[in-house]
Amino acid sequence: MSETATTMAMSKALNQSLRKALESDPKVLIMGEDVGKLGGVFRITDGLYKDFGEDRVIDTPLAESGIVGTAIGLALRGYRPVVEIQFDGFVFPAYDQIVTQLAKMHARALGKIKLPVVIRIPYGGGIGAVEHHSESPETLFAHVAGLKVVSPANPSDAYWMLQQAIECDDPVIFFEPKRRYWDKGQVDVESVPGDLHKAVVVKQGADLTLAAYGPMVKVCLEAAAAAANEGRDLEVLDLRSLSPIDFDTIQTSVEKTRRLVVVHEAPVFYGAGAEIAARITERSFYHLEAPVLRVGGFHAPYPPARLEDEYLPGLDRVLDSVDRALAF
Amino acid sequence: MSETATTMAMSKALNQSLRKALESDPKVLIMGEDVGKLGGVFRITDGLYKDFGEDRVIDTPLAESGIVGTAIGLALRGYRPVVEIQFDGFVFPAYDQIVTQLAKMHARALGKIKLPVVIRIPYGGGIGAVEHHSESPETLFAHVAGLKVVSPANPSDAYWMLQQAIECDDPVIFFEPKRRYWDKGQVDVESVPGDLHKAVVVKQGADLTLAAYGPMVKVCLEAAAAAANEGRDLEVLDLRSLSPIDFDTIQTSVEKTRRLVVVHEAPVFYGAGAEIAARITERSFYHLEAPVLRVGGFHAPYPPARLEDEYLPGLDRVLDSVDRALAF
Amino acid sequence: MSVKSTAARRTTRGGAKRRGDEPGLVQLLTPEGERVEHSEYSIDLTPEELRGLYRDMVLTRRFDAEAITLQRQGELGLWASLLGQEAAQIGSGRATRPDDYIFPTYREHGVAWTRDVDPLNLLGMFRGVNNGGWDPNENNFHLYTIVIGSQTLHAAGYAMGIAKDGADAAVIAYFGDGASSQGDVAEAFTFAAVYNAPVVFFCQNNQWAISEPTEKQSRVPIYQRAAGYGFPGVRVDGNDVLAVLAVTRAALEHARSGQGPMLVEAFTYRMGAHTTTDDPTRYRDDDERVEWASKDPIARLRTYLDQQGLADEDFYAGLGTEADALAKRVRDGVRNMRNPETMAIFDHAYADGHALVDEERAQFAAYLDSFADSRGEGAANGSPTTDSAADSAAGSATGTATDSAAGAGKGH
Amino acid sequence: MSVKSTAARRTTRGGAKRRGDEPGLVQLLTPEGERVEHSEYSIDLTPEELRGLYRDMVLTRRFDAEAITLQRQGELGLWASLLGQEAAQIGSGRATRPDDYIFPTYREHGVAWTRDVDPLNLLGMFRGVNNGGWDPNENNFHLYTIVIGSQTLHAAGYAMGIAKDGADAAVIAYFGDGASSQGDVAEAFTFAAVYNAPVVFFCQNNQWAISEPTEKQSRVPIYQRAAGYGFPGVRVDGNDVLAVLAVTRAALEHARSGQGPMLVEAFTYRMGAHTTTDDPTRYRDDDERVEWASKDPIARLRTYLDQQGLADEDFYAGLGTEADALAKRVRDGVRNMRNPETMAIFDHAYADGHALVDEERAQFAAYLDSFADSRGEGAANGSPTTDSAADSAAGSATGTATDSAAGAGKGH
Ligand SMILES: Cc1ncc(C[n+]2csc(CCOP(=O)(O)OP(=O)(O)O)c2C)c(N)n1
Ligand SMILES: Cc1ncc(C[n+]2csc(CCOP(=O)(O)OP(=O)(O)O)c2C)c(N)n1
Ligand SMILES: [Mg+2]
Ligand SMILES: [Mg+2]
Repeated sequence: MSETATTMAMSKALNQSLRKALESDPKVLIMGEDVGKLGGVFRITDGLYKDFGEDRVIDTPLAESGIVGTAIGLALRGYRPVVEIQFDGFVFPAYDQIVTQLAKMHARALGKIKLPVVIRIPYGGGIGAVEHHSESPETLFAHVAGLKVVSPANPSDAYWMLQQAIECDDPVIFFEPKRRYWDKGQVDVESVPGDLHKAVVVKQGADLTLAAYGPMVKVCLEAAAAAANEGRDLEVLDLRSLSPIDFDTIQTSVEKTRRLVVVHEAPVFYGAGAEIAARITERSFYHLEAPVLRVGGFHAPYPPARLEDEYLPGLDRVLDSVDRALAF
Repeated sequence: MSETATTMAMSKALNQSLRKALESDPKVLIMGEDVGKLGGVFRITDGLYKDFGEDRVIDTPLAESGIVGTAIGLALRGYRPVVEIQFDGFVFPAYDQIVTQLAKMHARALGKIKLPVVIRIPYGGGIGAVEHHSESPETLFAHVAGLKVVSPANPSDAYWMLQQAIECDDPVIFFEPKRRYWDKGQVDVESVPGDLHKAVVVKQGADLTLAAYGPMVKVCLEAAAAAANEGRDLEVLDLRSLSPIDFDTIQTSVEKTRRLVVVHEAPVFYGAGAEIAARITERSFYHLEAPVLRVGGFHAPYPPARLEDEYLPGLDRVLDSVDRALAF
Repeated sequence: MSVKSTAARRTTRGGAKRRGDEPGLVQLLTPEGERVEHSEYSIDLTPEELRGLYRDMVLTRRFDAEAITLQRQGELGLWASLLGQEAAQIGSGRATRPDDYIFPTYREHGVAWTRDVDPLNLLGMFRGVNNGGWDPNENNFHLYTIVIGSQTLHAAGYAMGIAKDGADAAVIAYFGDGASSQGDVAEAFTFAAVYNAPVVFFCQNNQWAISEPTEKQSRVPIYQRAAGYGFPGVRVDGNDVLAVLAVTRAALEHARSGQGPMLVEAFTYRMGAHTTTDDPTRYRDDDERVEWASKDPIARLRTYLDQQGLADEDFYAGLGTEADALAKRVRDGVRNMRNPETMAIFDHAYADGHALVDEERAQFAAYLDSFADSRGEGAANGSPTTDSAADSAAGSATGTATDSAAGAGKGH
Repeated sequence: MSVKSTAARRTTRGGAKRRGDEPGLVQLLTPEGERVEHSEYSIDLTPEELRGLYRDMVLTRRFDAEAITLQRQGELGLWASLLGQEAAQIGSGRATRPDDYIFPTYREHGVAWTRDVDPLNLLGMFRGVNNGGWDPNENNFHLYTIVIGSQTLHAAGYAMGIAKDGADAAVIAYFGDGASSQGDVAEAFTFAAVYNAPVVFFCQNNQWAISEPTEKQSRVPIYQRAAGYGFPGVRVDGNDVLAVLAVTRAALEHARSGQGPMLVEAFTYRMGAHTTTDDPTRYRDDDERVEWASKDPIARLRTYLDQQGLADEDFYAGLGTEADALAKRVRDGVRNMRNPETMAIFDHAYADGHALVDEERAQFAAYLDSFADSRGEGAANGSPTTDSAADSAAGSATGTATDSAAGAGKGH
């Protein structure tokens, strides 16, 4: 890193990554609502319209199915559209095009056509927003074959994973943890990135593994720091990818620590933690000293902003689960 | 049962149940594509248009979002719409209205309005159909708070669970195992049904629990019969409901048999088996002799008809998992 | 139908072309406050009625301004201002009968006013204490709908229900120019037409969908869309409260009398930002706003009232006092609005109960109780007892976004 | 726009009203085979071209008939017949250039024919050996799309790409009268109009969407929908191959020349069942079909050829032989179509690979291998070795549905 690395917020890293993609491949397009002059409601596309023009950075009609459906058509014509969905809760009008067409068309054609479409979705809560602006629908995509689903947790991953998603010949649902947009970190635009779908051990530990992705990685790191004060040595994994999931890295960690807690904002019920718990328990049955525990949202609609701090899994709820796992 | 019970196919039981609902409550409406004169492509609404007229049995425009969206409006006006989606793969255009509006409107109104809408979806494979006609998208609904998700496995449950779904003041996604439509069973239209969301032990056993729902219950019963020949005594649960899930009944069974295999047609990855495995492992950690194993679809688009017999979990794959669970 | 005869022409943008005297634009009161007649739509109001409309618009604008202030002060997380759209909303709202049913977007504060919905009710979701929460059946005014276009289908369905009941009420579905692109709106047109449902689709074309001008949604005026679905469409000067009232009355009457749906496009202008987090300087010329200021809906009615001598100083003074009182009531009401109890997270997820919700509620309650005694260092950051957590949530709902981009994220 | 002037009238159903001489219906060859002129659309074809169109229609019909037979014989799981729509498909398909791009539904066998797509390719999905599988870029003919309306957006997007490339090709999106209700189609209209994309929306209004007549989708003729989106719409006699060719050529030229999208509604009739599993006697009068038989697209061109002496017995005899050969090739081809290998389940789920797919593939292969040696009684029912399983799958694809309701389930 060092020399070529600079400090920037995740929002800036995403912006730089899109700029890089537009520069290096004339087939890359940006599409979405308000991505043009406004630069997107989160300013992720700031300046791109000005520099690349309306042929490359496309303000679309207000119709998500239309955005994804035409992105598919553009991909069939040889373009690589990067679609922005304005907020998590607004992706559902496009859900049919995503799961029925985008995910399946490559297989339908027996591999003869490719669908290199990236769908960027700012997701998750914690920003005090109104309804539909704080959801975590990732498993609704990860369950669907044909899609890849990833989520960066820091600016460097935001930059590189987006590069890799755009280069990927499969459709990628790219979940951006909106409440981390303004968190800063080092980004080295010259380094060689690792595998898009590999999990990373972001903190080594011996007593228990915390596995998270996107917005919750930071919470888990904080929980690990707090636990350290109590003399507990937690390992923290940033999963980075939800389809595929890097089970090998989780397994290696768990067979060392023998305990696993999975943390996400999305509701626990049928959430990503379920899949991880089920598969890791199968893989590492004799290594586990405790059941895999899950910390996440409740089975209720995302609450109004004034309740979200209590709804969202925070430090205390993570530590409570750590206690419970260690008590087994 | 006995006196008032008659033998009928599941399709007929559903038809009778809809007829009963139309008769007993003038607010009940049937809506969908081809539900009128044709009686639906599976003839589930056969004869209802003739007897109740187009005001009660409504052939709709070909627009699933419109069907569910107007059903919501009708529910707000005091009606109890029972919507038919023609096939599993065609529910996605309505997905936004279902998860964003139907599921959340009661909570949004702090309970002041109710949304008694039933969405019937023939689901699953095994009928040799073309693409989009054989999918099992149930967890895509079960993950969403505000919806209830159920699936009958036999004619009696088809009759009664549909009655209960229509009576329920919450939106219910009612998954009908289409390849069981023509299987016959006893239906007692006078009996008092059990709880809509309770799992049922359909075969007692001591060595291992098979948990399934909808189309796979029959396969599991067959597997249990085959296993009996090998001297293995399997218990079979019909889960009946996927939201909520009756974890208590599963737990009781598992704490007796100490082994659990969950079987469904839907892809294993992020499927219902994951949630069940995770939660039961947490609840019954010290009782389990083996990890909860899962048998289901692969992480690939549903294959063309000529491959579905191999794709779908059948007797052999269930027994293979039983072997594996018992080998732990 | 020939290619040439229907060949599409791009609508011309820019001030000069957008006048109320465009062909097809119904107007009864010019921007200069002059009363004009229209061949199809007419209205005859008493002085009291005229003053009533004026009062409605003034109070609505005052309420709206107060909400913006409250947002700036951190009492609301977000606000979607209706500034400039008072005539479109008051005119159409006042055309409704109590038994009609209204399906609003998130911006219909003026319509809510005409339905006697307590303004404080509207503020709950913008403060973050609920997601709506009033009883829609109390005033036949449905909850605000944020997902663009969805409510048009609910309105069509509700109207189908009215027709089934043999009632003679009607429904209004509000939506924006941006919303006109959503498939749901097209499907609502189809259902309403096919079932001849008594619903008026009321499009407030304020010419912007956040940063996108209407040309990004359609290359012809939106009211023209109706004809292709088999029902009439009409464009009305949305800043002319008299014309909006007249046209909406006619449209509702059309619906009630069994003639089916109708589309009204109220041509107006979003004078403010899209919401309090938006920054229109990034995408539109202020000239445009300035030009539209000269078409202000309140000013033109005032000119008319004054010129005709229909209102005196007492009236205006009284209205000023009333507006101040309203603002104060709103201010006090918002400040005193209590945060929901923590356990409200679990309330109303289901009407008939759900075992998992019960289980999670019980577990969470037990977890919260565990903090009652001790937790040690772990609890240092944000101990989740009900009170302190509520405070910190309040902080997050209003204060965490420190830069403009953060602010931009609060809801669109 | 006044209420009255656009007041919707329900289209009148029933034979007599549905004549080619309706205002707005473009016709160049009457049902009686008489050549007529139209003020906007004209065509001048050589005898060879006319015979070519006739040949196309005859061979397409023969192929279609053969497919129905193959389905009855259990060789196909399902078939969606185009009977009656030959002129709409051949006329529009023959209007395209090789560099144009076609987005079909599941019924465009005639269009595929004009694009030189091997008919056997179309049968794979109906036999159940694949879900399409031809290379769309080989003939610029996209895969069949089953989910109603979806492909119209792909077409609009593809056309946006053509415009970006500065190419002068155009796109045709086929869809049905039923599809016109889908939100996706409306959104496709919006995108195409806003970006002025070179796409022709080609609606084959065969008057039925399974059991629902067009009145369930629209109360005005579908071509009228275009105007409200800002582009021209035209209705053509869909059983008149000359008129369809002329109108589609003009529409494609309109698109190519930078004038943006156009909607063509080909007014035709679905002479057969919706698919082989459908039973139209449950919902429509046979009178209607009989009446439409008198407007047959092939018969009317034959009358014209004969009356003008443009084709002789040799031609017809040669065509008969050719049709027989085609039928035989299709029959043999289908019967010899191999089932896919079991492990093809995992192929092409992803282009760039996916760890879980690899893992599941390996596990499943190992599982299947375990049957190579022994499994005991458990394996008795349907041992999943590749060959026998393939056989039993074949059985299931064609034979399990034993009653009519079961048959009805095979795909709509
Ligand atoms: C389905 C959906 N997509 C995106 C958004 C974000 N969003 C909120 S308001 C808005 C613009 C709406 O414009 P318009 O319909 O003209 O209404 P206006 O805000 O001008 O009143 C957008 C894009 C949303 N709420 N729902
Ligand atoms: C989204 C969706 N809903 C339902 C279906 C089932 N379905 C298949 S064809 C059809 C009718 C289509 O009618 P139309 O568009 O007129 O085309 P046609 O079959 O007459 O050619 C229906 C309802 C589907 N394929 N996709
Ligand atoms: Mg607007
Ligand atoms: Mg049709």
